[in-house]
Amino acid sequence: MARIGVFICHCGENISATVDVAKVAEVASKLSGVAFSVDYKYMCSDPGQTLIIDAIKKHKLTGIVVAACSPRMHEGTFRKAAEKGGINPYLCEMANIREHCSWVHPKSDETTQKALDIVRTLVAKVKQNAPLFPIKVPVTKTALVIGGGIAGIQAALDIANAGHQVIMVEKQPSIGGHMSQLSETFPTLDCSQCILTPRMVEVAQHPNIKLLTYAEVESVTGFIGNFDVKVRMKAKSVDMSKCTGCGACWQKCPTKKIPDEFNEGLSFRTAIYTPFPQAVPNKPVIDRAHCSWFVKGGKCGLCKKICPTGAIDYEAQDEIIDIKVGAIVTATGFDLKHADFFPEYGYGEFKDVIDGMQFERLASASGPTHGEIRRPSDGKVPQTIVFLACAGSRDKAKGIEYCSKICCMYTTKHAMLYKHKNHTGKAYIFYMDIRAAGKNYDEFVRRAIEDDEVQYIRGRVSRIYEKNGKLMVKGVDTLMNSQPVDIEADMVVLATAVIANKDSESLAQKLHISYDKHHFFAEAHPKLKPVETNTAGIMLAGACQSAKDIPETVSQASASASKIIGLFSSNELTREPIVATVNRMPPPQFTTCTGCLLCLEVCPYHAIEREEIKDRSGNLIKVAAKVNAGLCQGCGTCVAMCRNKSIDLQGFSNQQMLSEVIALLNS
Amino acid sequence: MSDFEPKIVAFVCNWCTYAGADLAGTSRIKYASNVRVIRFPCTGRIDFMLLIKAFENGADGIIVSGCHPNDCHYTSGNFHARRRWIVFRSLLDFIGFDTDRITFSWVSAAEGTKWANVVDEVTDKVRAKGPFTDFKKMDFSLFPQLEDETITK
Amino acid sequence: MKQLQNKVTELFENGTINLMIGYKHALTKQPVPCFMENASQVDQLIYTPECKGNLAVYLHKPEVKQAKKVGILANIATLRSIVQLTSENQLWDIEKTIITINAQNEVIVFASMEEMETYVQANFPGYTEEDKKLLERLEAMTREERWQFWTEQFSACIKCYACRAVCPMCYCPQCTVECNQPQWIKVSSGATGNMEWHTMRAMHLAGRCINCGECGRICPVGIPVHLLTAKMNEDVEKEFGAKTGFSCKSGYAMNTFKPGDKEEFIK
Amino acid sequence: MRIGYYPGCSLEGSSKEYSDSLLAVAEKCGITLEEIKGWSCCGASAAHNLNHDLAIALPARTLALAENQQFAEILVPCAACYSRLATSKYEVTNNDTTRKRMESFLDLKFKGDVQILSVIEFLQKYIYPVADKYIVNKLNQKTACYYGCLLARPKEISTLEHTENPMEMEDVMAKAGATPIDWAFKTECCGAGLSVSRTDIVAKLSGKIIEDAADRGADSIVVACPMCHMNLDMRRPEIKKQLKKDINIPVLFITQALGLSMGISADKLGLNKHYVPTDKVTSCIVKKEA
Repeated sequence: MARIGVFICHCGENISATVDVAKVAEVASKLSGVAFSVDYKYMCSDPGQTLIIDAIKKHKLTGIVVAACSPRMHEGTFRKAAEKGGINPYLCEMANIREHCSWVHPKSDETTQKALDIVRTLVAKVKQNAPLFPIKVPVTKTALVIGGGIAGIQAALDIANAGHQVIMVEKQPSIGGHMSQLSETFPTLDCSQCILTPRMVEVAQHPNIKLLTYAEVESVTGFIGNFDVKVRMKAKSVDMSKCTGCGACWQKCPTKKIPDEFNEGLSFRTAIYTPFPQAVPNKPVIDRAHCSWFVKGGKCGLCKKICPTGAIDYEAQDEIIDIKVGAIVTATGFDLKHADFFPEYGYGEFKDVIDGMQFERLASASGPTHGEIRRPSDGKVPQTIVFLACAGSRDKAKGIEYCSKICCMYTTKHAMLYKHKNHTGKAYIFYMDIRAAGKNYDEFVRRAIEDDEVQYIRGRVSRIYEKNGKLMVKGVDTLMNSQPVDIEADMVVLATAVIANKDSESLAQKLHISYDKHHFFAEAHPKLKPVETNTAGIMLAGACQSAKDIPETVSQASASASKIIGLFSSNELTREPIVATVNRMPPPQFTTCTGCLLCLEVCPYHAIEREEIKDRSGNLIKVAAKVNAGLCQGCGTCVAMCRNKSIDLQGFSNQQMLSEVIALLNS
Repeated sequence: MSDFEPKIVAFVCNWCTYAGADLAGTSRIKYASNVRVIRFPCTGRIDFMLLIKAFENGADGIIVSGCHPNDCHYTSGNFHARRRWIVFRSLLDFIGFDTDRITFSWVSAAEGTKWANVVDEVTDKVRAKGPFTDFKKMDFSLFPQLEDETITK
Repeated sequence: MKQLQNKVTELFENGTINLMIGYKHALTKQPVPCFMENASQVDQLIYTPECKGNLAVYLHKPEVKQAKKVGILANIATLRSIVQLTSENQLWDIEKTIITINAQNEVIVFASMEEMETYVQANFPGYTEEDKKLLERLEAMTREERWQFWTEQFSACIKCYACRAVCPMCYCPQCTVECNQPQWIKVSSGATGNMEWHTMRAMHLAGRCINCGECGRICPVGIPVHLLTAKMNEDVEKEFGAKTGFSCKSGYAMNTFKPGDKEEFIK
Repeated sequence: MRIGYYPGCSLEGSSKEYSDSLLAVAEKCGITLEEIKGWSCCGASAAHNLNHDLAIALPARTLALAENQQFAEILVPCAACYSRLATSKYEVTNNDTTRKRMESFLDLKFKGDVQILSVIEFLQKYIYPVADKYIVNKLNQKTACYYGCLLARPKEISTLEHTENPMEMEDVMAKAGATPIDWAFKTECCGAGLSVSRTDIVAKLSGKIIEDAADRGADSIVVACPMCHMNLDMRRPEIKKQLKKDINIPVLFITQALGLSMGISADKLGLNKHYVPTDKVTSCIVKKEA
C-alpha cells in the first residue's frame, strides 16, 4: 500500500495569496494512499526540506508530491531531499500550483479547486512511480578524430594535451588539409604553412596521438563511450617502418605527368609521391591508379630497385583494423564546386579562368610559380584580374542557396596579394554583398579598397568569353544604375561555392548522424548544441558542418575537444534514467514485442536496435527491439507508436500517464 | 446550462508548451482556470488513446500542444506527432466525433501570451458547445428507454 | 485447376514444401481455407474468383511456422499482405513458396520476393466499387449523422475480435486490448469501449492495412469495420503518398515524416 | 500521338516562313501538327507588363482548349509564346488559388496535364531521332546558334540543361551538317520588346550579337524566335549605322536550315522572305555523302 506524503508550499504569499493552501493540504490528506499532508511557508528553504526529510522517515512514506512551483524550477531540489529522506529520488513528483495556478488565476474557490486537482493528479502519478537508477555507461577514454585538417589537428591536440588518447584518421597520405594549400591568411596576411606546419609536426610527435594516414573509416557501431570502429588502412605500397623519406624513389619515378592535387592541377607529380614537401608523415605512397607497375602489370619497378632500404612493397594489401573509442570528432572538411558547373564562365575551357584554391597555389611561395602570380595558359603576369566573389553561392537557380561565407574575405585577400605583387595591375571584384563580419575583417576590406585600390563592382557576371586573346567579362554594376560592364581581363578567379565532401553522405550513414539537404552534417541544436550531433558522443568540427573560416573552425574544434574532455573526465558516464525500455518476460514469450522493428526508424537517436534471441544451440528463435540506454534521450516517440505497448518510458510510463488522466477528471 | 464551466485537459510537452505556460505564470498573465495540464517529455510521447480516455473520463475539451516544427528538443518528435494527429483527427471526423473539441497548437517556451490566448479561446469555444455527452449517450443507446436528462445531469 | 494441382504435387514431391495453404470447397460449396501436408491431399485444392479469403493470416500460426517450408496460394490481397509483413520483418522464419493465378488463369510460382513485388505492383488493386460508394456515402453525411451511424454500429459489436483474428496485420502476441497494466479498454462490451477498440484498431492499421476487407466480411453482426481502415489508408496515401503492401522495403508512413507535411488545424 | 500546334500571331504574319518551314519539316518526317481550335493571343510583350491576371489568363485559355481537345502535347514555336504559355502553366499548376481564379474568369476547367514543347524540344524529341533518314544535304558552313533570352529562361520552366549555356540547337545543326561555333552572345537579349519603340536600343543590342558572330567567322546565324529573327534580319540598316560597318550574315530559322538539309526547296521554306539575302547559305550546301 502506497504511503504518499503531500507537501503544499505557500511560496511566501505567491501561492497562498490566491490558493487556500490549508484546504488543499486537508483535502489531499484524505486522498486514497496519502499518509501525510502538510502546508508550509517555503518548502524549498532548508527548514522546508528538513520537514520533508523528517516526514519521509517518520511516516515511512513511499513517495512524495511537492505542490509548489514548476518542476522545471525545483524538481532537482526536491528529488535530492527525497533521497536524503531515504527514498529513491524518482519517487518524488512536483505539482505545479504556482506558475500554472496561483499566478495566473485570481483568488477564488475555482483556483483552490484547480490546485487540488493538480495535486490529486500528481498523487495518482507518484503512486505508479518506480524507483529509477541513473544509468552508468563505461567510457573508453580514447577519441577518434576523422580528418587531419586544421579542425582535426586542433581537436586532436586539445584532447591529447588533456592527457587522453587520440587516434587520427586521414584519407590523404598527409595531414594538413586545405589549410596547408593556402598562401597567406586573412585578415593578418600571415603565411598559412608557417602557422600550420608546426601543429602538424606536433600531432605526429605527440605521445598521445596515433596517426593513421591514407586511411578511411569503414564502419562505426556502438554508442557513446563505447564505439567500435573499423578503419581501412589503404595499401601505401611503401613500408613505413623501413622508409627513411630520402626521396630517391620519387625523384627517379618515370611517370611524371599526373596532375598534382596539392597544386590543384597546376603542376604535375609522380606516381610515387609525397603530396608536398612539408607533408606529415614525410614518406611517400604509390598512387596505384597511375603507377606503371600496377597499370601495365609488372612493368617498371624502378623505385623498388632504387630504394636503399627496400621499403617498396608492391604486394601490400588494404588492411582493416579495429579500434575502440569513447568519442568521435568528425572534421572532414569541405570541397569546392568544380568545372562544368559554370559553362557560361568557360571554366575548364579557358585556362585562365581558375578557382580560388588554384589562385592560392599561384600566390603561395611553395606553389608552382613560387608565389608569382602568372597565368596558367602562357605563364605571363596578368595585368588585369577579375575576381567573382559569388560563383554559385547564394544562387537558387544553381541549387546552392547558402552563402559560402569565406569567399568575400579570401577574394579580398587575393586581390590584395595580387596588388602587392603587381603594383600597376588592375584588380576588379564583382560581388553581391560584402560580408565582412569578423574581428578586423571589415578593416581588411577597407584597406583593399582604399590603400590597394581594388575596384569593387556590385553586380553579377553573366558570361565570360574569349576575344582577341583577352577574357571578356560581361557583368552589371547595380550601383551605377545597373549599367552593363564589360571588362577585358587577362585572368579570372571564381570564388566557387563551398560544398560538402562528396562522400559526406556515406560517412554520415556510417556514423548515424544527420545531414542537411546540402549534405553538410547537422548539429544537435542550431543554437545550444552547435558542436554535438544527434548521436551522443559524436562531435563536429569545421567546414563539414557548414562553410567556416579558420578562426571559427579552430574554435569549434576546441569546443568539440572540451566536450570530449568533459566526457572523459570520469570513468563512467551517468545518464538520466528517463529512457524507454522494451518489456522482457520469461520464455517462451521473452517479450510482447512483435519484432516488427518499425520503431527503429522513429527514433531520432538511433537508440533502438534489433535484438536476436537465440536458443541454447544458437538457433534464432525471436527477433525483438531493444533500446540502448546509452543513446536513448527519453522523448517517448517510440512508446506512443508501439502498437501493443511493448515499449514504455521510465518516468512517463503508460500506467503513470493514464493514471494522471483518470485522476485529473475524477475527484 | 448557462453556468456550465468546461473541463479542459491540456497535453503538453515539457520543453516548449509547458515552459510557455510557466512563462505565462512568471509574467502573471491571467487566463481561464478551466485548464489542467499534463506534462509529457515530448508531443511524440502523447498516445492518441490518452485523448480518448480523457473524453471518456469527463473532459469537455482537449488541448494538445508542443514545440513549433523544427524546434523540437528531440529534433523530430513533434513531426511524428503531427503525422499522427493528421490521421487521428481524420479518423475521429470519419466516425462523426466533434473534432472541434480538440485543439492542436504549437506554443513555444517564449509564447506565454499565446498559451493564455489558446486556453481562453478553447475555454470559450467549448463553453459555447456545452458539456461533452456523446460518449455517455452512446453507452446508453443500448438502453433507449432512458431519457437524455437522466444521462447528462 | 489441374495445372495448379499438378504444380503443387510437384512441389511436395521435390521437397520444396511440406505444407500447402490453399482453398477447398466446403459442403456448402463455399471456398474455405485448407491445409495440405502431402501430395495425396492436393486433389481437394481449388481456385475460383470466389476465393477471396486472405490466407496470409495463417502464416503467423505456430503450427504453420513449425512446418518451415510453406506453400501458399495467394490472391492479390494475400500477396500484398505478404509484402507488407515482409516489410515489417515478420516472415523471416519460414521458407515461403508463393503461388498465384493471374488474370489469364496461368499458375505462377514466384522465384523470388522481388519477382512477387513486381507482380503486385503491376496488378495493384484499387478500392472496390462497393467500398468507394460506402465511403462516399459516409463522407457526404453530416458529422452528427455519421456519429449516429457509427454509434448504432458500435453498439452492436459483441467484442468477439473476429476482425482481429482474421487480419494478417494483427499479429501481436499480446494485443493492447488485453493489456491490463494499465487497462486501456474495458473487457466487457459497451458502446464507448467498442468505439475505443475500433478507433484503436484503425489507428494501428493506418499505413499498414492492405485493404483486403476481410474484417468487414467476417464481422458476425455486420459492422463495416473495414471502412475505418480503408479510410485511414486513403488518408495516408493522400497526405503522405505512401502505399501499403507495395514494396518490401518501402517504409511505414507513421514512423516517418516530412518537415513539410501539410495540415491546416494546428494553430 | 496527336500534337497540337499553336502558331501564335507572328507565325501568321511577319514570320510566316517560320511556320511554313516548320510544317514542311514536320511533314517531311511524317509528323502531323494539328492546329488548336479557337486559340487566342498569348499576350506576349504587352500583357505581363500591364495586368498579371490577364497575362496568366490569356495563355491559360489556350491551354484549357488544348486540354479539351485532348492534346497530350502542344508545340509552341514562337519563343515569346512558349515563355508565356509555360509561365501560365507553371502558375496555374503550382498555385491552387490562381487556378481557381483562372477557372472562374475563363469558365473552363484546367488540369494542367498538357506538355508544352518549344521548337527546340520538338526537334529534339521528334525530328532529331529520325533526321538521318531524311537529311540529304550537308549545310557545310559555320553557324552561330542563337537562343535569345526566352528559350532557356527562367530556370523554373525551362527544360534545357544549362540555362546560361544551352547546347541543344547546336546538336541539331551538327546533324544537319553545319559546324556550330562557340560564341559569347547566344543567350543575350536582342531588344525584342523594343523593336518598334526604341530601334536605337535594338541596334545596339542586336549589333553586338551580329558582330560577335561575324568576328568568329560564322557564315549564318540560326534562330528559333520570330522576334529575334526580325531584329537581327530587318534592323540591319540601323545596326550598320551603330557598328559603322556592314555585316551581311544571313539569319535563318532553325527549321529553315533543317529544311534545306532535307532537300526542301528554298522557296517553300520562305528564304526569299528575308531582308538579308540568303545566297550565302544556300551556296555552301553540298550533297551528303552516302
